[in-house]
Formats: sequence, structure tokens, C-alpha cells
Amino acid sequence: LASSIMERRAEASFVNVPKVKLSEFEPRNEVWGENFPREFQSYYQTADTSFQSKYNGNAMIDMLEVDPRLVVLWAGYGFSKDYNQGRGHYYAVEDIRKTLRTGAPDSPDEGPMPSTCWTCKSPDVPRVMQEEGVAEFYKGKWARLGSEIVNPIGCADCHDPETMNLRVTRPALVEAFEKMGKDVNKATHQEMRSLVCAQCHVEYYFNKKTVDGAQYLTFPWEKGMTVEAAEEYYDEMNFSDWTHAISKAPMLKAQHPGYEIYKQGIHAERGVSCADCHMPYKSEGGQKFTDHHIQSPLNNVANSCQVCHREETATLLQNVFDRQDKVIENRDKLEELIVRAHLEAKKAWDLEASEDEMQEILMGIRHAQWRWDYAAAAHGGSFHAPLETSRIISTGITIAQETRIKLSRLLASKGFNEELPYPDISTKAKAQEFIGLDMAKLNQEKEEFLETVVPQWLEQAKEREASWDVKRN
Amino acid sequence: LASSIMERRAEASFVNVPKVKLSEFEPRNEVWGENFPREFQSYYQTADTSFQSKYNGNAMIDMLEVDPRLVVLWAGYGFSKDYNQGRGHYYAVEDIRKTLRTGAPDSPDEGPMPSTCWTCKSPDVPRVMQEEGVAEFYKGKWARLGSEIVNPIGCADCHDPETMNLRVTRPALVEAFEKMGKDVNKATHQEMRSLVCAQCHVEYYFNKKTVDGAQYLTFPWEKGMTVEAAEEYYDEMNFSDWTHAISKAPMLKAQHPGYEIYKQGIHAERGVSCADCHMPYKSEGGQKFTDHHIQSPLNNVANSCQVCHREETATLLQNVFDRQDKVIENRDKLEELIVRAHLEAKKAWDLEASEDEMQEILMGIRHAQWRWDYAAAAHGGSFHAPLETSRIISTGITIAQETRIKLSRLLASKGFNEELPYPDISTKAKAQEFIGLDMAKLNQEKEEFLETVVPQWLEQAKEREASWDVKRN
Amino acid sequence: MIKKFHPPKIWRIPVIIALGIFAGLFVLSVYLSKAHSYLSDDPKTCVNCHIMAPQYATWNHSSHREWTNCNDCHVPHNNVFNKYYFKAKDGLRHATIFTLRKEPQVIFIKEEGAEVVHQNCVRCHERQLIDAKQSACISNYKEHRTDRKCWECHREVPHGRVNSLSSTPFARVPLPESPVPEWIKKLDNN
Ligand code: HEC
Ligand code: HEC
Ligand code: HEC
Ligand code: HEC
Ligand code: HEC
Ligand code: HEC
Ligand code: HEC
Ligand code: HEC
Ligand code: HEC
Ligand code: HEC
Ligand code: HEC
Ligand code: HEC
Ligand code: HEC
Ligand code: HEC
Ligand SMILES: [Ca+2]
Ligand SMILES: [Ca+2]
Repeated sequence: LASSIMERRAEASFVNVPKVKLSEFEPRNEVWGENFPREFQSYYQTADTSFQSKYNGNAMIDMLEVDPRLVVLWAGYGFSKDYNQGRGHYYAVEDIRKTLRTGAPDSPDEGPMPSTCWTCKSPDVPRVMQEEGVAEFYKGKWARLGSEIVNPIGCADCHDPETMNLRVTRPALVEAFEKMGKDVNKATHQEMRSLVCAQCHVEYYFNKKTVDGAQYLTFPWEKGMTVEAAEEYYDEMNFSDWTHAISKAPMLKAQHPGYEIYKQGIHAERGVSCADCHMPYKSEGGQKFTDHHIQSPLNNVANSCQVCHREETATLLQNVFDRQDKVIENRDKLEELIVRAHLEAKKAWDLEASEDEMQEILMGIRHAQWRWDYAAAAHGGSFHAPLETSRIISTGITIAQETRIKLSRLLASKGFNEELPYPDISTKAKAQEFIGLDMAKLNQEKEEFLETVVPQWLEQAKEREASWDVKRN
Repeated sequence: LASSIMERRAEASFVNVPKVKLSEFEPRNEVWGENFPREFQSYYQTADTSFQSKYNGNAMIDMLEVDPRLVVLWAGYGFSKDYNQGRGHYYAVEDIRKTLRTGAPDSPDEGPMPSTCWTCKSPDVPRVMQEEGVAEFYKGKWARLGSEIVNPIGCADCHDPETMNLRVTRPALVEAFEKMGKDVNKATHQEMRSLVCAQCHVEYYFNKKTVDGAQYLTFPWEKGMTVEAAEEYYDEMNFSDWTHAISKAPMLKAQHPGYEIYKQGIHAERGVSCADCHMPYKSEGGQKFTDHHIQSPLNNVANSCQVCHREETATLLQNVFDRQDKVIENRDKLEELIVRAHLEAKKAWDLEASEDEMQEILMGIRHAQWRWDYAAAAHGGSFHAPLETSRIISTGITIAQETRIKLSRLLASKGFNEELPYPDISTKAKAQEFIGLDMAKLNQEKEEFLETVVPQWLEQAKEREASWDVKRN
Repeated sequence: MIKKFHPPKIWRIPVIIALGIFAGLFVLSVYLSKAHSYLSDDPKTCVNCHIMAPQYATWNHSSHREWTNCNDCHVPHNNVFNKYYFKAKDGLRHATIFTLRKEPQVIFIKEEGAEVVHQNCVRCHERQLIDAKQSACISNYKEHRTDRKCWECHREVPHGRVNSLSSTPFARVPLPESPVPEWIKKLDNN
């Protein structure tokens, strides 16, 4: 007993000496881990995939299976092949290799995706950017950097190895702030606890005009950070991610505007940061440290929510679910309406509608789906800012239905004046068949790619990393 | 200093015997006020009409002027003549006399409104109910009780004169709880601090089947307290408040579901009561007492919000406005869509659509407007439960637009295949003319009524009250 | 009869030695953990446990610092016996949990403790809460004015709303000096 009391009093005054001298772009989390074992160990728990909440969690959820309407909404675009609810940071590199969206390139210059795709997947990115230059990094195909980028998201993405301060390592965020007339370096410590996340958990697009030959990663924030401001931004530059395979509408894809939506919520308004909920403090053996097991806070209510809220765990969980339910009810409805709009537009084309007649309608589809996707793609959004998410969905419904009224008049004028039957897209397989995807082929190619190409990448990476030496104290 | 301390202590310890012995149904606030001067004086501040917030406040706001679409939405119903944003309790009796909705009855058996209208306007109501019986009270016309009901909402509505405990004085609330299988007498003290308000700030209708000849005040909660549950309730019994003058749809009117919507918000979930925000404690002379100046808490942020929230007043005001803005943006849009639906339905009738063809469409209009009204009529709703209010509006938009798609197909089949022009209803006067109201006549009649009939009512009341004696100690 | 329970004589010496060791260890424990200080009302004694530092820091920055110490709120004041009984009971549980390292990241006051605090709020503020004039003619007057925990509304009194062992990381609280000599610490590091 006495010795235990002694120990615990000693805890209060214990100090650490670093074991390893970290180089500026050290991408290997294990190496950082030698200095910071607690942070490292908790970080590696993002490998866990056993927790599933009502809508999220760290299990891999096949969103196309859960909600096959998505397949139709993304017809003609990679997401209709494969889309999962994200899991832990540990899997970032593995998952980008595995997704059907990246195809099965068998040479460095092949495949559907640009090298820019790597940007948010690994601490090798800042290293390669510094070696190649930023614009160079964004040039070429995804497969080009397959052997360079192997360490999953980690320490070097968020920390300065010298001081361990939080830092922004992705140029896109710095540039986006500049465009808004702000300086990201002036961010406070508390803001940095969200800005490190805002490097990746944001809506983005690839600008081909910034630098010739590069797919330049850009955040569409110049006119503001709302859904409307980004829409206006894209409209003005006539940008579209793809042309819809069914309706031929010039579409936008919204990717995880996590930070943007969070900013509209009460927690952000009160200065609560991403890290407050997703990386709460933890004590182990009297040492306080930041829990690097980034995950759904619903798997950790005691340390995250209850720091600020005195309610029981069950109540807090219910609060989250209630908000998610209320938002998702209408989001699901909006999906159905847009599916119908795509099909009705196709019918109009089939009945020989003219480009002129279709133009407003296609813009309507674009804007409705943009708003839906913005609300859907940020998986945390219906809790981060429930009211804003709901507002966005309302405007989406209005636009979708205005468009369908126009479509119904157009169709009637072409002699078709009834409800178009809703297709049987009740499973992922049926939906993918409906839009004409050859899934067997895609899966087969992917498998080969994972068995042949990826091992070579890993081999090369291993050699490279073995050649670096680590300074130990 | 010492003498000042002594004085303050004297204030607190001065023992008092109640000045007046209150009879069980004493309706006169002044009489209660003799015993409780602080509460009485603060209550009488509800006569103040100088505060206006972004959307509410205690000034009289002519809602038909602010938003002339309402006139069209309520065509054929009293609300299209006159509708104001409520002001202080002090005005309850005055305002029901003044509103054009109650017409200008010149005998006790005339006029558009039943006696039930008085139910939520005065502490004379429990008195008359006890004298006449509840069902009797609900019989006959509004003018019948003109001379009986003269004291504005006050003490006897909420308090037991013997114990000063909070009590429910309106049978409708007791009955509604019974229908839900609950016992309002089992409510906790904290719940009572909201339930006294729930006697009036709730959606209601008049059931003509409960007791023959009576317009029995009823709350539609049997299937639950959500917008959907009440809709189902009304649909099942085939109830409608009126038939719309333009579209002929069987309409529902939602009146101030303040309590129901509040129940869906985070404050209710955390046990915060109406009184916590609208009747916060106030300190005066070393004493805390309940501030009976019931009003917008935005005129009293320091005592209401800031006891629980440490943010600056400006921030809290902005929080409220942000929520209201986000809700009202889509609510306004929904209004426009329903106005269009009414006009399109009329066009269909004009083109000789059959009852059969119109049936689903009319139900669509009914449901869309019900949801809009539910969200609009509770003036505090967009703060009390922003997400629920927004959710309701989303479902309303979906239904309104589904209906308009059906209408557009129907119209096309009748040979009309274009957008119906939106009428010029940019002011209250234009809108009222558009629906064919003769406002000059209505105003003139009202004026006469106020000058001739009301003074007689007051005279009779004065005599009656003079005949009661008050027991003083 | 009673003799039967006497230990055999040969046990006597070892038992006395053992008892002596226990007694010594007890005194040492009491000294090391500064348990003697728990008889006082000085808030510094609560931060003998670094775990109590956030509460100390928040209290120390609150309007209540000038008027209250921890025990004014956290120990019953209805009678002297109750005061020390409650203190001992709570204190022993906390000490046990602390030593076993079972403290949660976010400490929650127990219902029993909360009731004690609540009664203490009322004790000090009674005169602001209760109006003698009104209690004469209103039933359940006192109950109705004191049936909710005061901090449902006064949410920031006195510890604020952010509760965690790490909620005040660099707060200057009078932590005890390390009792472990330098040379032991050095041994420990290898
Ligand atoms: C601006 C940063 C950023 C860029 C650029 C980016 N991603 Fe991601 N990616 C993310 C984030 C953040 C998530 C996690 C999303 C979530 O679940 O909330 C993610 C998740 C994923 C996942 C796992 C979920 C799934 O869909 O199966 C894959 C695979 C993926 N991205 C592939 C890609 C590809 C391919 C590209 C290039 C087209 C790309 N990423 C570009 C940030 C980015
Ligand atoms: C370098 C890019 C990057 C940064 C920086 C980043 N994330 Fe992520 N995050 C991702 C990607 C990519 C995924 C999806 C990984 C996958 O599914 O393979 C993801 C997944 C997640 C998940 C889902 C985990 C699960 O268990 O389902 C959460 C939560 C999350 N991130 C929160 C954060 C927070 C909070 C921060 C900042 C403290 C942050 N992220 C910083 C890219 C990033
Ligand atoms: C997604 C962003 C992110 C990644 C990846 C990340 N950290 Fe952190 N780290 C943070 C944040 C946020 C903090 C809290 C900083 C603060 O509040 O001062 C933090 C704090 C720390 C601290 C300070 C002590 C503490 O626990 O609060 C250390 C040491 C640390 N991280 C080490 C690491 C190591 C080692 C890795 C890799 C295994 C890593 N971090 C990966 C975001 C990250
Ligand atoms: C660092 C402090 C902090 C953390 C951590 C935190 N909250 Fe909050 N929360 C707040 C503040 C501040 C508010 C704003 C209301 C107020 O001032 O009390 C709030 C508001 C809320 C609300 C009401 C807003 C609404 O949408 O209706 C809910 C519900 C809520 N939090 C749940 C949670 C849950 C669940 C978690 C954990 C995932 C959590 N909070 C984590 C501080 C926090
Ligand atoms: C007040 C607490 C809080 C804050 C602040 C917060 N989140 Fe969340 N986040 C949650 C909750 C609760 C969920 C829902 C988890 C669930 O449904 O399992 C969530 C979900 C997520 C998800 C999806 C999780 C999953 O399981 O896939 C991601 C990614 C995410 N948040 C990232 C962020 C980022 C980035 C920020 C800051 C820009 C942020 N969060 C700020 C509480 C918070
Ligand atoms: C169940 C209780 C209840 C009944 C029955 C009731 N009212 Fe009201 N009345 C209210 C409440 C509550 C308000 C305040 C609404 C607000 O502004 O939030 C109100 C406000 C009013 C106002 C002032 C606002 C305005 O529109 O100018 C008038 C006039 C009025 N009612 C007339 C009537 C008439 C006429 C009837 C009968 C058809 C009636 N009331 C039946 C509860 C009721
Ligand atoms: C007997 C019926 C009745 C009861 C009980 C009642 N109200 Fe009212 N309330 C009304 C009516 C009627 C009005 C509108 C008066 C008018 O505009 O003439 C109103 C108006 C209001 C207003 C608007 C005041 C302003 O300044 O604009 C608020 C706020 C309000 N009530 C809150 C409450 C609260 C809180 C309670 C319970 C503590 C409550 N009411 C109890 C019938 C009632
Ligand atoms: C709309 C409802 C309502 C009306 C009208 C009303 N009261 Fe109250 N009254 C309350 C509520 C709610 C409380 C708080 C009760 C509690 O928490 O115990 C209260 C408390 C009181 C108290 C207890 C002492 C205090 O201040 O907390 C007195 C005395 C009182 N009211 C007198 C009056 C008098 C006199 C009138 C008429 C001038 C009146 N009330 C009108 C709702 C009302
Ligand atoms: C009796 C205490 C109390 C009073 C009075 C009170 N609140 Fe709250 N408020 C809460 C609680 C509890 C929450 C839930 C979040 C939490 O747990 O901190 C909350 C949440 C909120 C939120 C976040 C919810 C959302 O919709 O995003 C806002 C904003 C808010 N309050 C503003 C106000 C304003 C403005 C007032 C005054 C008109 C007010 N509150 C009065 C206790 C109170
Ligand atoms: C957390 C605080 C809070 C609670 C609890 C609350 N309200 Fe409100 N209420 C507000 C705020 C803030 C507004 C908006 C005032 C404005 O816009 O000026 C409002 C508006 C209103 C209005 C319209 C006021 C006006 O100026 O005409 C009425 C009526 C009302 N509330 C009644 C109620 C009733 C009845 C309850 C309980 C069933 C209740 N409120 C509960 C804060 C609250
Ligand atoms: C020996 C270390 C230690 C000391 C000294 C200490 N505490 Fe604690 N205290 C703890 C621990 C450990 C907990 C967590 C217990 C739990 O969560 O069950 C705790 C919890 C509490 C709680 C909340 C739990 C409950 O029982 O309701 C209160 C209140 C409290 N302490 C007050 C005090 C006060 C006042 C003092 C000074 C007189 C004090 N503590 C001194 C270790 C200590
Ligand atoms: C003015 C009264 C008051 C004083 C003085 C006070 N406390 Fe508290 N304490 C409270 C209240 C109230 C709570 C419950 C907070 C809650 O539930 O949010 C509490 C809770 C606690 C808890 C439990 C943690 C929690 O948040 O539930 C601990 C530990 C604690 N106090 C320790 C202390 C210590 C140590 C001191 C002296 C330095 C102290 N208190 C002084 C009123 C007080
Ligand atoms: C030992 C007596 C004592 C106890 C116990 C006590 N208080 Fe106080 N309290 C005071 C004194 C004295 C003041 C005046 C402080 C000042 O003005 O600086 C005060 C001030 C206040 C204030 C106004 C200042 C502020 O911080 O907002 C509130 C509210 C308050 N107390 C609430 C409480 C609550 C709640 C509790 C219980 C958790 C409590 N008090 C316990 C003596 C006490
Ligand atoms: C329903 C919410 C509520 C509850 C519960 C509550 N209070 Fe208050 N309290 C208030 C309000 C509102 C004020 C007035 C603030 C003002 O006048 O600035 C107040 C004022 C005070 C003040 C005077 C503060 C000052 O600055 O003058 C003290 C002391 C106080 N309360 C103590 C208590 C105590 C002790 C309890 C528990 C018995 C308690 N309160 C319960 C709402 C509440
Ligand atoms: Ca995009
Ligand atoms: Ca009604």
C-alpha cells in the first residue's frame, strides 16, 4: 500500500526523454511510436473494426448494399462500383488499393484515377511532395506513386517532429485559406485541433487549369464555406465531375464536407474541436495523453461527451440517434426523388427532347443531387450540424421536385403523361445490373491487381525504408 | 452600512399574513395581487408592447401584412381576414374581441364563432365552467359569454388559491392525458411548470360529436403528440376545419402546437420547462421570485438564458436568429408551393376535372398545408425544436410537390400544359382582394360592434363583480 | 472458556512484531498520504490527490472561493457526527479507488454526495430563496423552491461544465512535493 501511494505521487512529477531523433518527414508511425508509446498504441487501435453504431462505426459498411439507390445516383461514375462508409485511419492505404474505384492499373501510367487521390491517405505524402514539388505530385496516375505511399495516415500528417506541435501538411488547406483571405498560420491552438482534420475531411475537386497536366487538389471555398457558396463557385467555372449516364446531367460529386458542416453546428460555435470528441484525453497510469484512437465517439461516450454533458450514456446515444433519424428520413426520400428525376430525364431524351428544352432540367438535377450528396457524404453531419443538414435537404427536395414538374410538362408535351414506373433496384446487385455494370469483370481484375501489382509496390517500399537510418539516443 | 444591512434583513423576515382570503374561482388578478404584489406587478408588465425581436416580441405584428401568402392559404376561413402574432397575456380578452375572426355579433346567438373560443382567454373560464358545467360552456355562440368573460389570463388559470400550487384548470388537457392513458395529476412539480402552459399553447379542434350541440374543445393526441400522429387522427375521423375556397380541399388548421413541438427539443429533453425561460427567477430586495412578465426571453436574456449559458447576450441572440432563419427560409418556400397547388387545383376544377381525379390531390394539399401550418403556427417552434420543425417542413415540401406533379399531369390531360402564372399577392390588401374579401365592410362592422356591444358587456360584468365581496384580514 | 482463544505462547513475540510492523506501516501510510490533514477544512488537503486538481482550480477561480471551502459544500453540516462520519466514509472510498487506480477519466458526483451539496447550497442561500412572507400562504413553498438541484440552472457553479481529470492541465494548484528521493527515481528509470 505504502509503495503504491509513493508511486502514485511520483506520477505527478514524472518527465520523459525522447528515444529517437525524428527526421523532418519521417512517415513511419512505428518510429514516432518509440518516443510516444501511449499515443502510438492508441493510434494503432484504429485497426479495430468491431464497433458499429446505428449508422456509423468502425466496421466496414458497404453503402451501396445498405442503400442501392446510390448506384443509380452515381451511374457513370466510379462511386457506383464501390463505396463504403470509412473506417479507421489504419486502413486508409489498404482501402484505396482495394476499392474498385481505383481500378486495376498494371503500369504506372494507367488506371482511372490521378495521383492526387493519395493526398489524404498517408504521411508519405508530405515526404513525396517535398521531394517532387507539389504540382508534380498531382501529375500522372495514381499507380505512379503506388510504391512510394505505404504508411497509413499518421503522426507526420498532423505533427511537427521537432516540437510535436500540430501543423498543416497539406497545401490545399493553406491555399484555400489564402483564397478566403485568411492565414492558416494564425490559427489558435484550439482551432488547430480541428484544422488538422480539415486537411482531409472536406469537400474537394481536382482543378486541371491551375497547373498544366496536374489534377490540382482544391477546396471550393472562395465564395464561402456553405453548400450554396460552393455550388455557385462550381457553376461559375462550369465545372462538373462527370456526366450522368442516365440523365446526361453535368454532375457534381460532394465528398465528405465534414469540416464545413461541423462549422455550422452548435459545438463549433461554442469552440468545441474535432479532437475534443474524437480524440479525448485519457489517463493511463497517472499519465494524461490524447487518445489517438480516432473513431466514433459513441464507442467512447464516457471520455468524450461526458466531459461536458452529465447525462447518462444511453440518453446521449439516443440524442445522437434522434438527430440522425430525423435527418435521414428526409435524405432517403430525396434520394428516391432524384432517382426518379434521372429516369424521367432519360425518358425525355428518348422522346427526343432538345438540348434547349433539357438545359434547365439538367441543372436542376445537378443542384438537387449536389445538395443531397453534401448532406449524405459527411457521415457525421447529421449530428455535427443537424439543422444545417436538414435545411440543405429541404432545399434539395424543393429543387428536385421543381425539376420533376418541369419534366412532367415536357414529357406530356411529347405525348407521355403518366408516372414512370420506379425500377426494381432493391439490392446493390440489381441496381448495378440496371445501370449496366459488369461487376464480375471489375472484381476479377481487382483481385489480380491486389495479388500481383501491390506486392511489388510493397517490396520496393520495404527496400527504401530499410535504407533510412534512425538516430537513437 | 450596518443600518443598511439591518433594513435588508428586515425586508426578508417581515412576517406577513395574507391580506385577502381568495375564493375558489376568484378571476380578478388585482385581488390576488393584494397578497402577491411582486408577482402581480410583474404580471401586469405583459401590457408592455415595446419589444420586437427578429420574428417575435410583444408588439402586435400583423402576420397577413408581413406575409400575404397566408391570406391565400386560408381562403374561405376566418384567419384570412385577420391574424396577428400573439402579444402579452394582458391582451387576451381585448384581442379576441378585436379580431375580425370573431365577427360583429349583435345578439348572444349570432356570429361566426362558438363560445369555446373563450376557453383560453381568461380566468373567468374556470368560474363559468364550474357554474354552467363543462359541456354547457362549450354550447352556443361566442357572444353568449361576452359579459361573463372579462379578466385577461391570470392567476386563477394556473394557481390554486388555497395552496398557490400550480393546477390544471382546463378540462381539455386532463381529457387529452386520459386519452393517452396518462394521469395529469401525477405530473411532477417541474412538469407542472410546463403543463400550465400546455392548457393553451397546444393544437386543438372542436369536436361536435362528443356532446350534442357542444363544440367540445379537444386536443388530437390520442395517437401521439407528433404532427404525423395528429394527421392520422384527423384523417381517420374524416375531420376538417373548413373547405378551401380556391382548391376545395378539406383543410386542417393547426393552431400553436407550442407544447407539442417544445417536447421534441433538446431543452425539454433536458427537463427545462417553459417557466425556466419565460418566467425565470428575478431577484429584488434580497428575494428571488418568479417573474410573471411572460414574454420573449430575448427581452430578458440575462435572467433566462444566461443562468444556464455563459455566452454573451449577442451570441445567444444570434443562436436564436440562426435557427429561426434556417427554418423560415424553407417554410416561406413551402408557402409559395402550396399557394401554387391551390391555384392549380382550381384550374383543374375549371377544366372540369372529376371528384375522383381530384381526390388524392386534395388530400395532398390538405397534408402539405397541415404540416406547414404546424411548423408556422407555433411561433417559438423554430427555436424550441429547430430540427423537428425543419423535418416537418421537409415532409411538407415533398408532399406539396408530389401533389403538384399529379396536378401537372392532370392539367396536361385536360389540355393545359404550362406553368400557371403566380398571382400578384404582394400585399395583404392585394391578397385579400384576390380571394374576394370585402374588408371595408368587415372593418366597419367590427368598429360598430366594439363601440356598441362591448361596452354593454363591460357594464354587466362590472355590476357582477361589484356584488362579490372580498374577505380581507 | 476464554483461555481457549488465547494463542499459544510461542506466537506472542512474532505477533507483537507483526503488529508493530503493521502499526508502523499504517503511520507511514498516514504520513505519506497526508491523511492527518483530512481532519481539517483546508482545500489544499483535497489536492493531496492530484486527481482533485481540476476541482480545486475551478473552485479557486470561482466567486465561491472567498466564502466556501470544499467541505462547506461536500460535507453535511446538519450535525457534527454526520459531518465526520460522511467524511470518513467518502474519504476511505476515494483513497481506495485512488490507490487501486480505478478512478474514471470523468468523475461523476454520486447521488448521495450531490444531495449533500444541494443541502449546503440551500443552507447558505436560504434567505435569498425563501421569503417568509410567502411561506405563510403558499403550500410546499420551500420544497418547490429547492426540489431541483441548484446547478441544473446555475450550471457553472463552482466547477464549470467541463469535467475531466485533464480539464485544467497546467493549473497552478498546491500539489504535494514528490516524496520519492532522487536516487530512488534514478533507480526507477533503468
Ligand atoms: C481532401 C482529401 C481527400 C482526397 C483528395 C481523397 N480522399 Fe478518399 N477519403 C478522404 C476522407 C476524409 C475519407 C473518409 C470519409 C468518411 O468516411 O467520412 C476518405 C475515404 C476514402 C475511402 C474509404 C471509403 C470507401 O469509399 O470505400 C476510399 C477507398 C477513398 N477515400 C479513395 C479515394 C480516391 C480513389 C480518391 C481520389 C479520387 C480520394 N480518396 C481522394 C479524403 C480524401
Ligand atoms: C491525411 C488525411 C486525414 C486526416 C489528417 C484526418 N483524417 Fe480522418 N480519415 C481519413 C480517411 C482517408 C479516412 C477513411 C479511412 C478508410 O476508411 O480507409 C478517415 C476516417 C476517419 C474516421 C472514421 C473512423 C471509423 O472508425 O469509422 C473518423 C472518425 C475520422 N477520420 C476523424 C478524423 C479526425 C477527428 C481527424 C483530426 C483529428 C482526422 N480524421 C484527420 C483521412 C484523414
Ligand atoms: C489526425 C491527426 C493526428 C495524427 C494522425 C496523430 N496525432 Fe498526435 N495529436 C493530435 C492532436 C489533435 C493532439 C492534441 C494536441 C493538443 O491539444 O495540444 C495530439 C497530441 C499528441 C501528442 C501530445 C501529447 C498528448 O497526448 O496530448 C503527442 C506526443 C502525439 N500526439 C503523438 C502522436 C504520434 C506518435 C502519432 C502517430 C502514431 C500521432 N500523434 C498521430 C493529432 C494527431
Ligand atoms: C468540449 C465540450 C463538449 C463535448 C466534448 C461535447 N459537447 Fe455537446 N455541447 C457542448 C456545448 C457547449 C453545447 C451547446 C449548448 C450549451 O451551451 O449547453 C452542446 C450541445 C449539445 C447538444 C444540444 C445540441 C443539439 O443538437 O440539440 C447535444 C444533443 C449534445 N451536445 C450532445 C453531445 C454528444 C452526444 C457528445 C459526444 C459525442 C457531445 N455533445 C460532446 C459541449 C460539448
Ligand atoms: C460534439 C462532438 C463532435 C465533434 C466536435 C465532432 N464530431 Fe465527428 N462525430 C460525432 C458523433 C457523435 C458522430 C456519429 C458517430 C456515429 O454515428 O457512430 C460523429 C461522426 C463522425 C464521422 C463518421 C464516423 C464513422 O464512424 O465513420 C467522422 C468522419 C467525423 N465525425 C469527423 C469529424 C471531424 C473531421 C470533426 C471536426 C471538423 C468532427 N467530427 C467533430 C461527434 C463529434
Ligand atoms: C386551446 C387554447 C385556445 C383556444 C381554444 C383558442 N385559442 Fe386563441 N390563442 C391561444 C393561444 C395560445 C394564443 C397565442 C398564440 C401565439 O401567438 O403563440 C392565442 C391567440 C389568439 C389571438 C391573438 C392573436 C391573433 O390571431 O390576433 C386571438 C385573436 C385569438 N387567439 C382568438 C381565438 C378565437 C377566435 C378562438 C376560437 C376559434 C380561439 N382563439 C380559441 C389559445 C387558444
Ligand atoms: C389560459 C390560456 C393560456 C395559458 C394558461 C398560457 N397562455 Fe400564453 N398566451 C395565451 C394567449 C391567448 C396569448 C395571446 C394573447 C394575445 O395576443 O392577445 C398568449 C401569449 C403568450 C406569449 C406571447 C407574449 C408576447 O409578449 O408576445 C408567450 C411568450 C406565452 N403566451 C407564454 C406562455 C407560458 C410560458 C405559459 C405558461 C407559464 C403560458 N403562456 C400560459 C394563452 C395562455
Ligand atoms: C401562465 C401561468 C401563470 C399565471 C397566469 C400566473 N402564475 Fe403565478 N406562477 C406560475 C408558475 C409557473 C410559477 C412557479 C411555480 C413554482 O415553480 O413553484 C408561479 C409562481 C407563483 C408564486 C410563488 C412564488 C414565486 O414567485 O415563485 C406566486 C405567489 C404566484 N405565482 C402568484 C401569481 C399571481 C398573483 C398571479 C396573477 C397576477 C399569477 N401568479 C399568475 C404560473 C402562473
Ligand atoms: C434551465 C437551463 C436552461 C435555460 C434557461 C436555457 N437553456 Fe439552452 N440549453 C440548456 C441545456 C441543458 C441544453 C442542452 C445542451 C447541454 O447539455 O449543454 C441547452 C442547449 C441550448 C442550445 C443548443 C441547442 C441547439 O438548438 O443547437 C442553444 C443554442 C441554447 N441552449 C440557447 C438557449 C437560449 C437562447 C436560451 C434562452 C432563451 C436558453 N438556451 C435557455 C439549458 C438551458
Ligand atoms: C430554452 C428556452 C425556452 C423554453 C424552454 C421555452 N421557450 Fe418559448 N421561446 C423561447 C425563445 C428564445 C423564443 C423566441 C422569441 C423571439 O423570437 O423573440 C420563444 C418563443 C415563444 C413564443 C412566441 C413569443 C412571442 O414573442 O410571441 C411563445 C408563445 C412561447 N415561446 C411559448 C412557450 C411555451 C408554451 C413553452 C413550453 C411548452 C416554451 N415557450 C418553452 C425560449 C424558450
Ligand atoms: C486519496 C485521494 C483523494 C483525496 C485526498 C480526495 N479525493 Fe475526492 N475523489 C478521489 C477519487 C479517486 C474519486 C473518484 C471516485 C469515484 O468516481 O467513485 C473522488 C471523487 C470525489 C467526489 C465525487 C464522487 C462522490 O463520491 O460523490 C467528490 C465530491 C470528492 N471526491 C470530493 C473531495 C473532497 C471535498 C476532498 C477533500 C476533503 C477530496 N475529494 C479529497 C480521490 C481523492
Ligand atoms: C459552492 C459549492 C462547492 C464548493 C465550494 C466545492 N464544490 Fe465540488 N461540487 C459542487 C457541485 C455542485 C458539484 C456537482 C457538479 C455536477 O454534477 O455538475 C461538485 C462536484 C465535485 C466533484 C465530482 C466531480 C463532478 O463533476 O461531479 C469533485 C471531485 C469535487 N466537487 C471536488 C471539490 C473540491 C476538491 C473542492 C474544493 C477545492 C470543491 N469540490 C469545492 C459544489 C462545490
Ligand atoms: C458556505 C456558504 C455557501 C455555500 C455552501 C454556497 N454558497 Fe453560493 N454564495 C455564497 C456567498 C457568500 C456568495 C456571494 C459571493 C460573491 O458575491 O462574491 C454566493 C454567491 C452565489 C451565486 C451568485 C454568484 C455566481 O457565482 O453566480 C450563486 C448563483 C450561488 N452562490 C449559487 C450556489 C450554489 C448553486 C451552491 C451549491 C452548489 C452554493 N451557492 C453554495 C455562499 C455559499
Ligand atoms: C429554474 C432555474 C433555477 C434553479 C433550479 C435555481 N435557481 Fe437560483 N437563480 C435562477 C435565476 C433565473 C436567478 C436570477 C438571476 C439574476 O437575477 O440575475 C437566480 C438567482 C440566484 C441567486 C442570486 C444570484 C445573484 O447574482 O444575485 C442565488 C444565490 C441563487 N440563485 C441560488 C440558488 C440555489 C441555492 C438554488 C437551489 C436551491 C437555486 N438557485 C436554484 C434560477 C434558478
Ligand atoms: Ca467534390
Ligand atoms: Ca386545429
